[in-house]
Amino acid sequence: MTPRGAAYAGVLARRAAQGVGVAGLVSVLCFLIVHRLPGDAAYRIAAGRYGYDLVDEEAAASVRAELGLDRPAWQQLGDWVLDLVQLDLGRSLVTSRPVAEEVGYYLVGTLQLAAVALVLAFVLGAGMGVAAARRPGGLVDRLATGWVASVRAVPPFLLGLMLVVVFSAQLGLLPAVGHGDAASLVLPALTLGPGLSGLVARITRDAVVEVRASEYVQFAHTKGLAERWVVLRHVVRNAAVVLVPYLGVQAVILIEGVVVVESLFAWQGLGHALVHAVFWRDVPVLQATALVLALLIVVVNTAVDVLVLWLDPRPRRLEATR
Amino acid sequence: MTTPLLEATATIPTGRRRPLARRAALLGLSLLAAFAIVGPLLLADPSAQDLSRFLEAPSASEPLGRDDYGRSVLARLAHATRLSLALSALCVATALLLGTVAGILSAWFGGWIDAVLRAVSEAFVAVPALLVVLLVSALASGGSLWALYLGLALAQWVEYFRVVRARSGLVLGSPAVEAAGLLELGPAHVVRRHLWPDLRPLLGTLAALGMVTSILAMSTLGFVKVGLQPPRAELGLMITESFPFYDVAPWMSLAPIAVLFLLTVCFLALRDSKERS
Amino acid sequence: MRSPLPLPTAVAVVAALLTLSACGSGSRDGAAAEDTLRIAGPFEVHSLEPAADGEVFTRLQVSETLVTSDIEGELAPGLATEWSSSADGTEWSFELVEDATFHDGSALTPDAVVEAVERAAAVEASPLAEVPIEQIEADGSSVTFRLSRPDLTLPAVLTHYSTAVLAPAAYDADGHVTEVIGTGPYEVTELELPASISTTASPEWRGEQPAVAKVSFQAVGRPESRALMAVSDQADVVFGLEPAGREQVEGADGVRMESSLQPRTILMKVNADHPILGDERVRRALSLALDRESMADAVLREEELAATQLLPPSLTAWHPDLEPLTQDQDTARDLLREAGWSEGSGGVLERDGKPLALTLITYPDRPELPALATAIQAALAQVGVRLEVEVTNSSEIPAGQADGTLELALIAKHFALVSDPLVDIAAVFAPEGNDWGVMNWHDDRVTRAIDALLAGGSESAAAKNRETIVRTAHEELPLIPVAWYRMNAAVSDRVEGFVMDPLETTWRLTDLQWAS
Amino acid sequence: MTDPRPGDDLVIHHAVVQHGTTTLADVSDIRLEPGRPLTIIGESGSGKSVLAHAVMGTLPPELVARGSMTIGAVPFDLADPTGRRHLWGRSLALLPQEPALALDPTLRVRAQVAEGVAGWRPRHPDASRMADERLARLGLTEVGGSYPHTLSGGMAQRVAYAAATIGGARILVVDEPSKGLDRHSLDRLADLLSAHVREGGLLLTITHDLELARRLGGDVMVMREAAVLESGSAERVLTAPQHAYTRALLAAEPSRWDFPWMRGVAATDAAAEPLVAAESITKSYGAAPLFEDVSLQVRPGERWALTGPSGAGKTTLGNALLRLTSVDSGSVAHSRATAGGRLQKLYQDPGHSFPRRVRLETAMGDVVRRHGVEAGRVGSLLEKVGLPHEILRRRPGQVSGGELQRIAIVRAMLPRPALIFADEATSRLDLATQATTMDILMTEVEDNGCALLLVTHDTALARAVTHHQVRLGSPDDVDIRSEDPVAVS
Repeated sequence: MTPRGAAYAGVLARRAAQGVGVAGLVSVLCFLIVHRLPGDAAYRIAAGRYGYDLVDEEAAASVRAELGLDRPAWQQLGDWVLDLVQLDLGRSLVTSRPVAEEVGYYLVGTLQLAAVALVLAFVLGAGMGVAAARRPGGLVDRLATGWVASVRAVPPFLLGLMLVVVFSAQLGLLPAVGHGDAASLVLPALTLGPGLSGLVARITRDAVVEVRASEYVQFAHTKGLAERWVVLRHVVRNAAVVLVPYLGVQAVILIEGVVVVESLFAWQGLGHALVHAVFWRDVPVLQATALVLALLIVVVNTAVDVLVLWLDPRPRRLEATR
Repeated sequence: MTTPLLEATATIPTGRRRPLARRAALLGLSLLAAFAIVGPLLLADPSAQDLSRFLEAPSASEPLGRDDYGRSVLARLAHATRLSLALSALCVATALLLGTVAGILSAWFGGWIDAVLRAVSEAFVAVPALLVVLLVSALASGGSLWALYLGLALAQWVEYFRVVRARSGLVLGSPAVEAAGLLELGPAHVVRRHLWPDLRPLLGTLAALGMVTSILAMSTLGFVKVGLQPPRAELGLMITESFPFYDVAPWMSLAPIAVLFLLTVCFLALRDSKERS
Repeated sequence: MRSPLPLPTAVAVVAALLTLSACGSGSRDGAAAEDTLRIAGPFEVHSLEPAADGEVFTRLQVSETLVTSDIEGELAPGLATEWSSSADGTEWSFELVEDATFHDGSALTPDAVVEAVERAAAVEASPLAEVPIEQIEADGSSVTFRLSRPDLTLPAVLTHYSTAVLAPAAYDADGHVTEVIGTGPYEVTELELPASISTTASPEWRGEQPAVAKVSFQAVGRPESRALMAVSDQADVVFGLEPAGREQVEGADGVRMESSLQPRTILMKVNADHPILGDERVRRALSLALDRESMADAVLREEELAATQLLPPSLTAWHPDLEPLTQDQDTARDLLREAGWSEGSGGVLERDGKPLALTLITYPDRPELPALATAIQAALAQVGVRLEVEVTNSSEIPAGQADGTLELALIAKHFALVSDPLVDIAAVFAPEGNDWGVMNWHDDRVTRAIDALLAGGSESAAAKNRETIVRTAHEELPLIPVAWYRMNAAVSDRVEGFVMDPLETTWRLTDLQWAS
Repeated sequence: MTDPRPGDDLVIHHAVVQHGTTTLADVSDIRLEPGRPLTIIGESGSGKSVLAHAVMGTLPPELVARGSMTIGAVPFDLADPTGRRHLWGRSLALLPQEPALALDPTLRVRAQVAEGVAGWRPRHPDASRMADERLARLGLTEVGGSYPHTLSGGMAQRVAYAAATIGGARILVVDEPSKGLDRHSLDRLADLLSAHVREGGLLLTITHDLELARRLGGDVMVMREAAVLESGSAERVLTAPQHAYTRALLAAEPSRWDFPWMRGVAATDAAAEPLVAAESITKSYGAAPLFEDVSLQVRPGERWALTGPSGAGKTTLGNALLRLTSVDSGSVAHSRATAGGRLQKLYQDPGHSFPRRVRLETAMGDVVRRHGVEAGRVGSLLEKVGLPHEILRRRPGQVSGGELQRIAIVRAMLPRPALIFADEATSRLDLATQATTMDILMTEVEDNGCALLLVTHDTALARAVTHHQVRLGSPDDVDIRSEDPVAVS
């Protein structure tokens, strides 16, 4: 195996180990915490199933009997782990539908939103960062700095509310809420994207300034290489080495950040699922959602590691990127 | 240009300092802090309702008007500011202490201590912060501030741990510390003269950012109605509650939004000036 | 090296994406404007089971029950054209409508009805589980229920959505509903749980084809978002608006508010066995402390909704002439002093060194409840009662009842889940207590009156019994009424003929017309 | 604009470079002819690098150039940096200092050389082949597919040379090529540069390395404080300098040193207990061994040098001897005489050996307290190394490298060490500063009867200072020999 092949294998093995560890930890933790949560799970589940004001003692009792909630906790956990090993996530306690189906549905929603927002953040942020880096200290740079601070200072929900007021309530251009069609994706993405673009802009600017000032870029110039090839071959790639790990972090923040936006725009995603599962004590859905979130973070980090390894062949001590 | 070409000019200061921004930020924060400390002492009970006066417009006696329960927006704002500042400071202090101590321990001793702490932090990293906050605040239902505090602090300590561990690793591996070892100056010297002076500005920056993160996270949790219970005044909750009235009672929305924005911008300006100086 | 996506390309991609989505929105709205009725409501649909989230399918007129109710709340034929009971009231027979067909084309058979109703009876949360059924039989073109003891409420119970009849093909081998195949005028075309359902007029429908051929339903959790949808023409019918949203709608063009008083009362459920609340004087003091008019005005934006007694005037038979509940803080303080509570520190009354502190549980599913709880909290503080408000899952209320820890709960109790309020009132005042009714309180007069009503009898005797129940509750306050409830909807001017069914059995979409 | 033709001279009529109001270089009438290399020598800060970049047109934006130059008959305005861009790579090329930094770490060597081909664009038909040919001619056949981080300093230097000259530029500007290179690699580079001149190229070299200037021959110019002090043929300037500064510069070369502490014969006592005794120690870096099976004993008063090219593991060996780094096998024993902080180390970058954000007096105060140093010793030592006491009020970053190294010497002397390990302690200093600093260090070493372990890539320095030299090359090639310093001189 070549050294780089070994490096890739190392990254994958390390991340896979992390994934397994995190999966175990998250499942057990969720389970334990849910079992320590105040309130009787049977009542919560019954409320989730039959409507918030139709739950009563008999309904709770029948739920308890049906789901075996009176068994010892370790037995329930054991069952879940056994099923998980067979890649069976079980059925939702509330809706009785297969968890994999439900969580898969929410995952798609989250990924759609996250992907569009990330692209938006990247284009906005990287564009602004590159523009700012052309003349450090110049007008564009200072404007970009102002932008970075502003978007950092505004919580996404506030931005979302303002966007809704302007684009939906006042102008009537875009739907305020909804899920599934492209139009309803615009406002949520516009809510998330700019917030993230701030950090991207900042990192891009610093990376591009640093790379442009580097001796290899200077040397590429004096070799007689045309400016655009210098930018494409040297600046972009080396700036990407710095930027990609941050994009990974961004993606992770994004995955977490969607919960607010999901709530505001009635978008169906993992955050939504998580909040409901906690509220209703739907342990399998909660565990599966947490598991998916955690694994998603591991996957993003793995992708970042592999990408950085591909971009930058230098050996390094691999630190987690976040 | 980082090359030695500029050795000759290295002594000429190039980076502009920004004392103005820093001073403005400090002034803004002091004003907000004064408002948060003095306001609740002087102003009316923030949960005292006067249902006959709901959505009353600003006046001389109520400069920010009244909300949909006829409560004084100014009084609520003062309490909300105090809550945001105090709780964020507490969360940041806790996360900072926990993360810094763990980070130094990890970098100093290495070996299994490092391995264990790193594994814990990696697990925390992969567990979404949201989940931690959600679960912890669900764990202590009843709107106890403890849950919010614990959740936010737990979600943040990893950041300090990672930065401090990495930085301490560099410092402890530096020739300066090696020299101190050869001079047998002892661990107290290393902490006082090497680690602490090096970490302090970094932690200052992180803490300023952490304040922003905490304040925003709290308001966001208020927005999704996790963690706090009525009639507690909290900035995010106030913004959310006032949103339906944005056209009939804009003062209700604008006041908490302005305070939230001012708080975060001041901390960010402080962070920026720290980074540059 | 293959260089990463150049910036201009990336910009172009995103621009294209955004434009595309904008176009998408245009075309969708265009299509919607033509023939789809867009409904938005607060509650998500997580399950297709009739006993779980079945109400949305009966309201959308996808599935039907044997019996339904008309706009006055009187029983009306559903899948059963007529029904009768044996003399002793233990055998009920329901004659099925002819030529009813499921959306999959199969005919409605008595066996299918039996199967569906038996499933409902097996679910504890269904009111049918309370009916003492011994056997249900298919019998030619009718269905017969045999009861172990007489129960006059059976037809009313059969209006409940949990008893909706689905086609046998709707169930999988485990008995889970995989598809909602009903008999109503609309059939499901698209289903995306938990938030959206689309239906279209079913060709199998036995009656006249409805004027509105397509309907889409979307669940939107946040009330402020729903209000925005109403005013910005993103929905034609929006249910569950908060007062602020209602004001927005009233100030907007092209949309109007429709409302009707519901047989629902927002009330404080009291643990009558509690060391503090067991004292009737304390309960009366709490009631006297409330300024119901102001609360109704500020929170519900309608002073008339202040409850003067337990049940709203729309339930005429259950609304006798009683001394209205009013605010009188001085009397409230006197009553508390009589009960042994005296001035304490911080404005909170004390007895034996213990403060007069109580915890009120409520839930966020109805946005008015936390708001009213906040108002109650402030009002009680004025007479020296410290109230902790805990907004939590609604299931904490039955759970708290079961383990006896519940003190006060603010709930919105519907008194006509089935069309006859007697069923709910009997349950609410059950001597052993009820999860959504009294707790540790019973009164023999009330119990006797309920038993008499359930057994049937002359109308004059019934009226007397009803008054006994309401009056006793009014005096002893095991449930402290706070406000009545007006169900409301924002309706676009595109739509005519909208009727608000106070029982919300259906949304009566078949009565709607497009405005010309 | 017409391009310069082969055979043209480059003439700098007048060149002034300023940063704000500070003049960094101010020279006139410098002529560069084919076949006759020009080398500018001088200390850092003398303005020689600034001049080279003014010629190239690569000055950083905060520096302003004025003046003019001509290549053949084509005039160029030095104030306009863009006017020469079209010459880059094809007529005018720069061999940058520190080739390790001048190569893009993310690209393979072949691609970076190929970029220099005139008119390069992606998928250029011949570029890769030409790059391989060029590399092969420089004896770098195998490295085309490698990444820069896998190259040694000398190899990286030659790759950079290939990339700079593949475009066919006749005028080659070489900026401080000796940085971080050992003598052997530098000799190979000098051969390449000489070949370039023989083929009719023009060569302008900036260096502080007199040996390189000697080898290149041609003309030499000495710069100091922005101005040219003297110029002439290499032979004359480097053997019979006229200016006092040039004479001092030449005298500062280690091979010409004559200090009192060099005269004493090695005071070794073979019977004395060794301060440090290494027993067949081995250390690997990853899979590659750094050194294997080295045994070494340092006795009181002995002066040892560890030499070899960069990356040979000499610092690691030194650290292993001080037990600052672990060894894979073997053992290192320290005698009791070394206990209590009596093994001290001087670092290549003294700035990194003091706590960065603390005043020097605070850092020194801790040492004084710990070792119970008598009052006044710090002051007298500072006086001996020629520094005012007030300098301790500053932080490490506010003191120049040479001064800081002297303060480091003072600090190292405080515990009265038995052995001092000087790790490239003077390699970043100018020749003159190096001579002063070494003199101060060795005077202290001599006065205290201290042993010395010197790590350096400069064999002349090693020979001037020590009695025993260990040369590390490839791991199996550790050459330990003792020389009688008297016999050498």
